Amino acid sequence: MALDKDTEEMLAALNMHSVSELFSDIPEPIRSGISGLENGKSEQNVRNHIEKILEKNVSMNRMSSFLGGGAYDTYVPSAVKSIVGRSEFLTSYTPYQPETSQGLLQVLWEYQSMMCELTGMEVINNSMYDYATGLGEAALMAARIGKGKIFLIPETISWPRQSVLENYCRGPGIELVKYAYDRETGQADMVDFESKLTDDVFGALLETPNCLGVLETGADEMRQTLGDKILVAGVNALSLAVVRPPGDYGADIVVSEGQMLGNFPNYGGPMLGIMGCKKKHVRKMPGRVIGLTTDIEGRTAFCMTLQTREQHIRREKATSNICSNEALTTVATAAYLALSGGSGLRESAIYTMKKSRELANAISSVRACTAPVFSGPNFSEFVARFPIKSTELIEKMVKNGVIPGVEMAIEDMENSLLVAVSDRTTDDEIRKYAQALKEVLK
Amino acid sequence: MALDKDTEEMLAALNMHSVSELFSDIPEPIRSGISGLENGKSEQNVRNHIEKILEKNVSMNRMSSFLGGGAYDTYVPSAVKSIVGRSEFLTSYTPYQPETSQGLLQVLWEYQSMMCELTGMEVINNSMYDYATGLGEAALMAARIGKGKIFLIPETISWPRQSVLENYCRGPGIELVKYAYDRETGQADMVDFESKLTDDVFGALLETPNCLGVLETGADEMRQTLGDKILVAGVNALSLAVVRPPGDYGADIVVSEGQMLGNFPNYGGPMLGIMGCKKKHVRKMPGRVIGLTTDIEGRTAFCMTLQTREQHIRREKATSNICSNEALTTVATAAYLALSGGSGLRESAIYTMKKSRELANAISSVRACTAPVFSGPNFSEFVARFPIKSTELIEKMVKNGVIPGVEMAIEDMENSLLVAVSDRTTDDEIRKYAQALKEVLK
Amino acid sequence: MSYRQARHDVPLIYEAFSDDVIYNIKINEYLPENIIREKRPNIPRLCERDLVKHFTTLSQMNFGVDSGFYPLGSCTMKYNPKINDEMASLPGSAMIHPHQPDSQVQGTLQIMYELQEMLAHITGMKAVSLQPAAGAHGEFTGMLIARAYHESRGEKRDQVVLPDTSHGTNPASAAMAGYDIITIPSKNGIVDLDALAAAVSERTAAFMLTNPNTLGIFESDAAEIARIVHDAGGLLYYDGANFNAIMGKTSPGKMGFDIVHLNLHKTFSTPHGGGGPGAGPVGVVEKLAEFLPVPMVAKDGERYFLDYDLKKSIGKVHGFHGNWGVLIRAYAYILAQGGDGLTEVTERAVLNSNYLRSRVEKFLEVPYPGLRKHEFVASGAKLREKGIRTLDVAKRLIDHGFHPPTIYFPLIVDEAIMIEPTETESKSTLDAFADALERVVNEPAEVLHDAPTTASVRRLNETDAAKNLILSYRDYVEFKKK
Amino acid sequence: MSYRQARHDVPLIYEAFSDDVIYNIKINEYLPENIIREKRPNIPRLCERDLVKHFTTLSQMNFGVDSGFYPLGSCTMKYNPKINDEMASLPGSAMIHPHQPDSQVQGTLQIMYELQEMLAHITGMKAVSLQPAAGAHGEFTGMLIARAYHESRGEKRDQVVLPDTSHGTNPASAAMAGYDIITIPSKNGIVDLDALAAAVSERTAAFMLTNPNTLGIFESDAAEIARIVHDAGGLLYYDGANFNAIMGKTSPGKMGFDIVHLNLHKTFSTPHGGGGPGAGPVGVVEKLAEFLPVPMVAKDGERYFLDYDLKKSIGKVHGFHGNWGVLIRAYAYILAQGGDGLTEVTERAVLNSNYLRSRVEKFLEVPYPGLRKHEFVASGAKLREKGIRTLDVAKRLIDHGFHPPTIYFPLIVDEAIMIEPTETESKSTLDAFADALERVVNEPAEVLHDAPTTASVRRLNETDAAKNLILSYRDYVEFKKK
Ligand SMILES: Cc1ncc(COP(=O)(O)O)c(C=O)c1O
Ligand SMILES: Cc1ncc(COP(=O)(O)O)c(C=O)c1O
Repeated sequence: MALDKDTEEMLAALNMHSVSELFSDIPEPIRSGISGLENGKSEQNVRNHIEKILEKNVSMNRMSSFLGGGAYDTYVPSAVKSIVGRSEFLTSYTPYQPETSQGLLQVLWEYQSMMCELTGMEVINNSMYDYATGLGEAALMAARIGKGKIFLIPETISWPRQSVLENYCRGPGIELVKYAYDRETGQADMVDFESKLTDDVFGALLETPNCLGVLETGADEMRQTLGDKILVAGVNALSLAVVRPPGDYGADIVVSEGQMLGNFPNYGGPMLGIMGCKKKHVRKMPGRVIGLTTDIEGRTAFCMTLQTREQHIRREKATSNICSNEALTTVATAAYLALSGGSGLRESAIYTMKKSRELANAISSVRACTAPVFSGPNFSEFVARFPIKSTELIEKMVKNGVIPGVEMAIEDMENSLLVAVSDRTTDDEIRKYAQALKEVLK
Repeated sequence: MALDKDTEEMLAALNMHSVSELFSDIPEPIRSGISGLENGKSEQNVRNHIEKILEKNVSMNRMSSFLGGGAYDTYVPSAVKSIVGRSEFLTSYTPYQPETSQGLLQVLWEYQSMMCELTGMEVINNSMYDYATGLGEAALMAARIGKGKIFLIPETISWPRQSVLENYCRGPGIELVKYAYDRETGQADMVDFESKLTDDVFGALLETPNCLGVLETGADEMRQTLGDKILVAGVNALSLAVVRPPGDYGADIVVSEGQMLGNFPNYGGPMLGIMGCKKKHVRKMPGRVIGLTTDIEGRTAFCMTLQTREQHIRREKATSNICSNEALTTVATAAYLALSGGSGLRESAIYTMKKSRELANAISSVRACTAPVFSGPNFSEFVARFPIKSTELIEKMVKNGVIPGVEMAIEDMENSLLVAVSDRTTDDEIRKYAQALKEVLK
Repeated sequence: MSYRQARHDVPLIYEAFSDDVIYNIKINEYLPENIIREKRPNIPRLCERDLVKHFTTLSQMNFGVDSGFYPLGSCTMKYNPKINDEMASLPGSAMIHPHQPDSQVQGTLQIMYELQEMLAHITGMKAVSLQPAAGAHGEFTGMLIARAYHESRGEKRDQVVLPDTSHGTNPASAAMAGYDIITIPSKNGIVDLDALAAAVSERTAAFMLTNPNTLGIFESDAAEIARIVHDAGGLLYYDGANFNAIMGKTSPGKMGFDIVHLNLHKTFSTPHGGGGPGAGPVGVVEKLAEFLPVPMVAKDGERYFLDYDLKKSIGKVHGFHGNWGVLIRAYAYILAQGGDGLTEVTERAVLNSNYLRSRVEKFLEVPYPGLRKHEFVASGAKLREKGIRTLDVAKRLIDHGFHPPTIYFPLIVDEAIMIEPTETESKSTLDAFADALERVVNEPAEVLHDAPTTASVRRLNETDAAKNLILSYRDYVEFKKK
Repeated sequence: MSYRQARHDVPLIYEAFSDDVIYNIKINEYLPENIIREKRPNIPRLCERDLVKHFTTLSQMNFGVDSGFYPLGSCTMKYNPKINDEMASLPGSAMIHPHQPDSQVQGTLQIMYELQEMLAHITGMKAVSLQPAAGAHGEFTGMLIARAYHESRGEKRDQVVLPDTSHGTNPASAAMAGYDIITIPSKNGIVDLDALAAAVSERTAAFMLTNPNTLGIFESDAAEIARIVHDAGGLLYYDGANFNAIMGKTSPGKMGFDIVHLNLHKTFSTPHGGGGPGAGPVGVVEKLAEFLPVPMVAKDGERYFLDYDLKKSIGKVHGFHGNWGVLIRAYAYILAQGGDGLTEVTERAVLNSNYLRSRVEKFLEVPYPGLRKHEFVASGAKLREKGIRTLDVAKRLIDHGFHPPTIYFPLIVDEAIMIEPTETESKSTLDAFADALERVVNEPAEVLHDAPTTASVRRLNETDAAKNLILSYRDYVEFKKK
C-alpha cells in the first residue's frame, strides 16, 4: 500500500512505522497472501472485460422466450428501475436506526400493506430469499405451530423446491409425505390426500398453480379436511389479481415469489420470497416486520418490530436465522404494485391468461402437439406435449429464436414442457412459436 | 379526454360541463387537431420500438473509432453517470430561487472554479450550447469590447464552426477575415496575420490545436502583436492539462468544448460550450454566472449574479439571448474534473499524446501513408495522408471495423483524414488500424 | 407544515480536497518547451467515495420536479417519464459520434427524420430543423431565416415588432440577428391590433408572438394579427414555449404563423437539467424551407442521410446536429402520447391551470378576466400595503414544500406571480398548493420576510454577490485575504 | 452543526391514492367460478408522476452510505463503486432467465465459474458454491454440509460449539440445521482455549468462529483452535463476515478452517439495499467438496455448464442459482481490485479502524487492549452514571450527520458501541466522526435524551409498535376505529 500524507499521519498516531505493524497479531505460520488473482484493472477495463463476457449470453430481449417455472420476464417499468436506483435506498442497510431510516421503513410497511391486500393475509413479512427458502421456513413455522412430524406436500412439487424444503426439514426432522395428483386434471387427488392425513401430520402444502401450471380448485375442501392443522399455500403472486387469494380460503401461511412484480429474472436471483400468515401466528413467523407507531411528538413513524423473534436477539431460539433478506426487491415490488394498482394487476393477469389460452391453441393446432395436457384451469403456464423429446425440441426451437418452455423433471414427461407467457408476450411471438414448432417437427 | 372524479370536480368548480369549454376562446376558423400521428403506445412498446431502431446504429463501443474533430469518446466513469442521474439535479430548472437550489448552485460554482484553474482564466460562465456557438458569442463579446468591425480568424477553421460564427456575426455586421497557415508546420502564418491586422480589426481568434490538430506555438507573439485588441483563444480543454492555458498567454476570452470531460458524444449534442474571460470583461460576457455570498445568518451560499446582463432583465440590450444552457453537462464535467483531479487530467492527456504518436508512427509505417502531415506539435489529433481518396478509405476501413478519422473539408486534402485518439484507445486498436490500412491498400 | 429540506455540511470542494497524487512524466518528449504547462491544473482529486458523497448530499439540497410541485410559470416543469431518459442513455444513442458515416447512424437519422415529420405535423409547418439547442437559439435561427428570406427578395427590413408581454429572449434574439426592436403595449392583456397596425411597416421583418401569451391568455385575434403583419410584408414568428396549451386544439400553421420554434424540454417533456440542455427545433412554412440550416435529415428510399444540399440555407447554427440527447427523449414522449395523448396533455394542462386560477383568484388578484390556457398570472400588488412583496410570497412557499412560481414576469403585471401547474399534477396537489398560497398571503408580514426557514439556507445577500464578485474558489481565497 | 435530514410530508400511500380505474373484463371465461377473485385487490394506482414523487421524497428521508459515514459495526458499510451496479443492470446480466439452456448463458456461467475460482483462491478453500443468498444462508448451508459429512462417516454429532462473541446468525443457523448449541465464554475477548477444549467432544459437529472476532480482535490462537477442534473430530466453520480484515494477510484455509462463508455484500462491495439482497457463497476444503449444493458451475474445454453430478451433494438451498445480481457486482469488484487491491483494502480498513480506535479511546472506554482489525467495540458503560445510555449516544450521532454504529452487540461488552469505519473512508471523515462522538459524550444527558432532533422524526414509541401491531394499512384502519 502506497503511503500518502494521511496514512502516514494515521500510522504516526498509532506510533507505527509501517502498515505491517497493524498485522503483527497474525502469527507467522498462518500468514498468507492472495495467490492466483491478477492485479487490479481500471474501471474502463473492468467494463470492457465484463461486457465482452456477457455478450456470450442471449438475453431475453433478443429471444422469444416462453420460460417460467418460478421466474418470469414481466415488463419492468422504467420508473421502478429509477426508484430502486435511488442511492438512499440502495446503499442503506437494515433500518436498525428508525429515526434516520423512515423513508425505507415506510416503503417496507407499504409493501406489507399492499401485499396483505393481494394475498388476503393478515401479515406479510419483509421477505425471504425466494419462494423455495420461504417454503422451507414455512414448513418450520408450521411445525412450530402444529403438532406432529409430518408435512404433506404435493407429488407435483418441482424438484428444486422439494430439495430446498428437504434441507430445511432436516434439522427438526420433519418428514415429507406426498399426496398424489389426478393424471387427468393435474390437480390434487383429494382422496389420496385424506388417506395421508394421519395424526402425526402438522400441516400440508397446497400449491396453486402447481408445477404443472394447474390451479387447484379444492382449496376450501383441503382447508376443511385439515381441520386445525396448518395449511400452507404456495401461490403465483400475479395470479392473485384474478384468483381467490389464500386469505380467502383460510390459509395459515402463504408463500410466493415476487420477482415478477417489478424485478428482472437476473438468472434467478435476487428473487423475492413473499411470506405471510394469520396474525395469530405472527410470533412464530420468521423474517422482519415493520410496524406503524408514532414518535414522541406524535408523528406517524415506522420501525422494525417483534425483533425478539430474530436471531440478533434470540440467537439459537430465533424463529429463523435470516438476517440480510431481499429488501431492495420489496422496494421494487412496492413501486410496481403502486404503479399498477389493483386494476393494473388485474389487466395484466387477464392479458396473461388470454395469451396463455391463445398459445395453447396455437400449439395444439400443430400436428401431434397437445396443450394444455391437463384439464384443470391454468393461469399463465401449462404443460404441452410434443411428439419428440423435450431436450431435442428445445435445442431445435432455440435455433429458430424461440425458447419453448422448461423441461419437466417429472416421470413420463420427457416429451413435455412447461410453457409460460407473460405481459411481454405478443401475438407475433405466439405466431412465431407455432411456426417454429411446425418447422422443427417437419 | 376521459373524465374521472377529479376532473369532473374541477370542471364543476369552473361551472363547466365539458372540457371543450376550456377552449372556447379559440375561434372556430383557427382550430385544428393533430393529424398524421399515431395513437399513444405503452411504455413497453415505446421501448421495443426505439431499441429496434437504434439497433441500426453502430455504437462506438462496437467499433474501433478514431473520430474526433470536436467530439471525443473519452471514457465516462460510472460515478459521473450516476451523479448526473440524481433526479434533484436532472429535474430542476435554472436556480432562480437560490435558497431551495443550493445543491446545484454549489456544483455550478465549483465547475466555474475548476474550469478557471484548467483554463487559467479569471471567469468562467455557466455554459454556452457548444464550442461553435460559444465562438459566435465570443466574437460578439469581443466586438462589444473592442473597436472596429473585423474579426481575424484562421484559414484553418473548420467549416461548421465558421458557418456558425458567420451567423452570429451577421447581426452586428462583423466582417470575418482569414489569416493564412504555414503549409509545412500547419501553424498560423504570423507574417500574413500581421498584414491583416488593420485598425478596423477588433480582435482575433487563435485556435490551438487548430482544425489540423496542430498546436500553435506563437500565442505569445500573437498576443503581443494584437496590442489591446481582443485575443480569443479556442482550445482543447483536455490539452490544457499539459499545454499552457490561455490565461497564461493573456487571452481575453476563451472558448472550448467540454463534452469530452464526462459526457458521451451523443451524436454531437448536448455538448458543453466552455467560455471564460478576464474579470474586467465580465459585464460584457454572455451566459449565467454563479457567485458566492452568504445568507442572512452568515452561511456560505450561492446565487446567480450579474443577471442584469441577461435577457430576462435586459431584453434586447442583453449580452446574449441565451436562456436554457447546458447546465447538466457542467454538472457531469464538474464531477469528471473532481474525480480526475489535476493529476488525473494530466495522466489522461499524456496517455492521449503517447497513443497519438504511436498511431501516427503505425500509419506512417504503411506504404504511401504519411502521419502526421504537418510538422507542428499535436495533442490528440493529427492529419494523415493516404494514397487513396479519404471517402473511399473510410468506406473500406469501416468494413474492417475501424473508423479511421474525419474527412478534411479543406482544399487539396481529399486524401487526408483528421485522426484522433482518446483515453479509450488501446495498443490493440492501434495495431488494428495499421492492419486494416494494409489490408485496404493492398 | 412539516416540510424541511435536507441540509448537509458540504464543504467547498477545494476546502475539503486536494490532489496529492505524484505522477512525474516528462512532457517535453511530446511538446515544445514554450507551450508546456509546468504545473498541473489546481483541481482537487476526489476518490469515488468522496465524489459521490459530495454530489449526493448536494443533490439533496436541490429541489427538482421529482421532489414536488414546481409551478414555475413559462417553464413547463412537468414530470418527465423515466423511459425517456433510459432511451437516451442506451449505448446506441449516447455512444454515437457526430462524424460517423451516415451508414452507421441509420437509427439516429431515422429518429431525427421521423421527429422532423412529427413536429411538422404538430405545428402545421412544412419543414423542421432540429439543430437549435434551446428555445432562444431557435428564435435566433428563426430571425436569421427571416433575414435571409427578406434579403433574398431584395428587401431591407430592419425592425422586429413584439408585444410587451413577450419573453426576454424574443427581443434579445431578434437584436442578436441585427434587428431593431419595436415593443408594442398590450391592451387588456392581449395584442392591441391598432398598436400593431401602427407599428408594422415596410421596415417590419417579423412580428414575434407566443400564443397563448405569457399571461396565459389566448390571442383570439391571431388570424387578424397574421393579416396585419402579412399585409405589411412581415413574417409571423411563433414562440412555442407555450405549446403545452394548444396541441390538438390549434396550431401555429393554422393561425397563420410562418416560423415556429418549440421548446422540446418543455412541452415535449425532457428534463430541464438545472437549466439545460434543451432543444429548440424550428419549423417553417413552405416558402421558408429552403432557408433552414443544414444539414437536414432526408430520406432516399430506405436510406436516411444528412442533406447539405439546401441552396439558400443560412448555414449552420450549431457545431453538430443539435441536442440529440434531448431529441430522442422528445421522440419517445411523442410515441408514448400519440396524437390523442398530446391533445389530452393540452386539455389537462388547461384544466389544471384554470382550476387553480379559480382557487387562487379567491384570495389574490388575477388581472384580466376570463379563460386562461396553460398558465395564469396573479398579482401581489395589493399585498404591498401589508408590507408584503411578491418575492416574500415566493420565499414563503418554499417553507410549505413548494417551488415558487415565476415572479416579476411578465413585466406588465405589477408584482406578478406566474403560475403554470402543467398537466402532470393531480387535483390534490393543486389544492394543497392553493391552500398553502392562501395561508401564506394571510400570514403576518414578518413571517414572510423571514422566509424561507426550511430551505438549506435562509435568504441570501444577493447584492453582496454582485458587489464582491466571487466567481471561483480563486476569487474566494482572494476575498478572504482582504 | 448544521446537518438536518430532509422531511417531506409524505402521506401513507393508501391515504393519498386509490384506484379508480374501471376495467370490466369477464374472468369466468378463463377460470371456474369457485376460484375467481370477485373484487380486484385493494391496491392504490399511482400515475408515474405521483409514484416517483412518493418514492423520491421518501428516499430523501433515508440515510445511505452515499449520504455519509455509516460505521455500522459488523456490517461493512463501505462505499460500493457504481460500475458494479451498472454491470449488473446490463440486459446481458439482468434479462437472463434461470431456465435458459446453458448454451445461452455462457457469459453468466463463465463469470460464476471464475468467481468460484477467485473466491476459492481468496479463502484458501478447494471449492466454492455461490448458491446461498446471504451470510446466514451460507452458515445454514455450511452446517448442512457438516451434517452430511458426519453422517456419511456414520457419526452422530449433535452439537455445535461457538464463542459468546459470535453473531446471532451463527447459533440460529446451526440450530436450524438441527444442532444443539454450546456457547463458550470468551477470555480477554478471545476464545478461551481451555473452555474450548472442555466443550468439544465426540458430539461436536463443528466449531463456528469469525476471525477477527466481533470485537475486531484477531484470534491469534487460530491454529491451536483448529487443532483442538479437529482432534475432537469436529469441523471448523469460518464466518466470513469479517473478511474485510484479513484479505492478503491470512486466509481461513491457512488458519485451518474447513468451511467458510463470505458476505459478498460486505467485503466484496455490493450495496446492502436496505437489508438485502446479499450473497453468502460457501467454500469448503477438499474432503467436503462433494457435499456442496448442486448445481456447481463446471467447465469442459471451452464450455461452461451447470453440473448436477455431485454424488453426495446436500441438494439445493435456493430455488435457482443464488443471487446472480449480487455475484456479478462482486466479480466486477474483484476484477477492479485484483489481488493487490484486495490486500490494500484490508490494510486501509485495519488502519482506519485502529486510527479511529486510538482517537475514541481517549474519551470512551474500549475494553481489551491492543490491536484491532477492521472494527472495534467501545463501551458506554461509564456514561451510565451520567444517566446516558449507549442508545442515547447513537441517537445523538444522528444529529451530527452520522449513521450510528452498531449498539448492544457483541453482548459481552456492556453498553457496546461497535464501530467499523471500512477502508473507503478518509482520515478527515474519521476525524470528524471522532470529534462528533467526543462532543456527544460530553454533552448534557438531557440533550442526548432528546436526540435525535434533526432526523425526519424524533425518537419512536417502539414499545407501542410491538404492543399494537399495526403491520399494514388494514391494521391501521382497524386501529383508528378503536
Ligand atoms: C415564452 C418563452 N420563450 C422563450 C423561452 C426561451 O427558451 P430556452 O430557455 O429554451 O432558450 C422561454 C424559456 O423560458 C419562454 O418561457
Ligand atoms: C459476523 C456476522 N456473521 C453473519 C452475518 C449474517 O450475514 P447476512 O446478513 O448476510 O445473513 C452477519 C451480518 O450482519 C455478521 O455480521
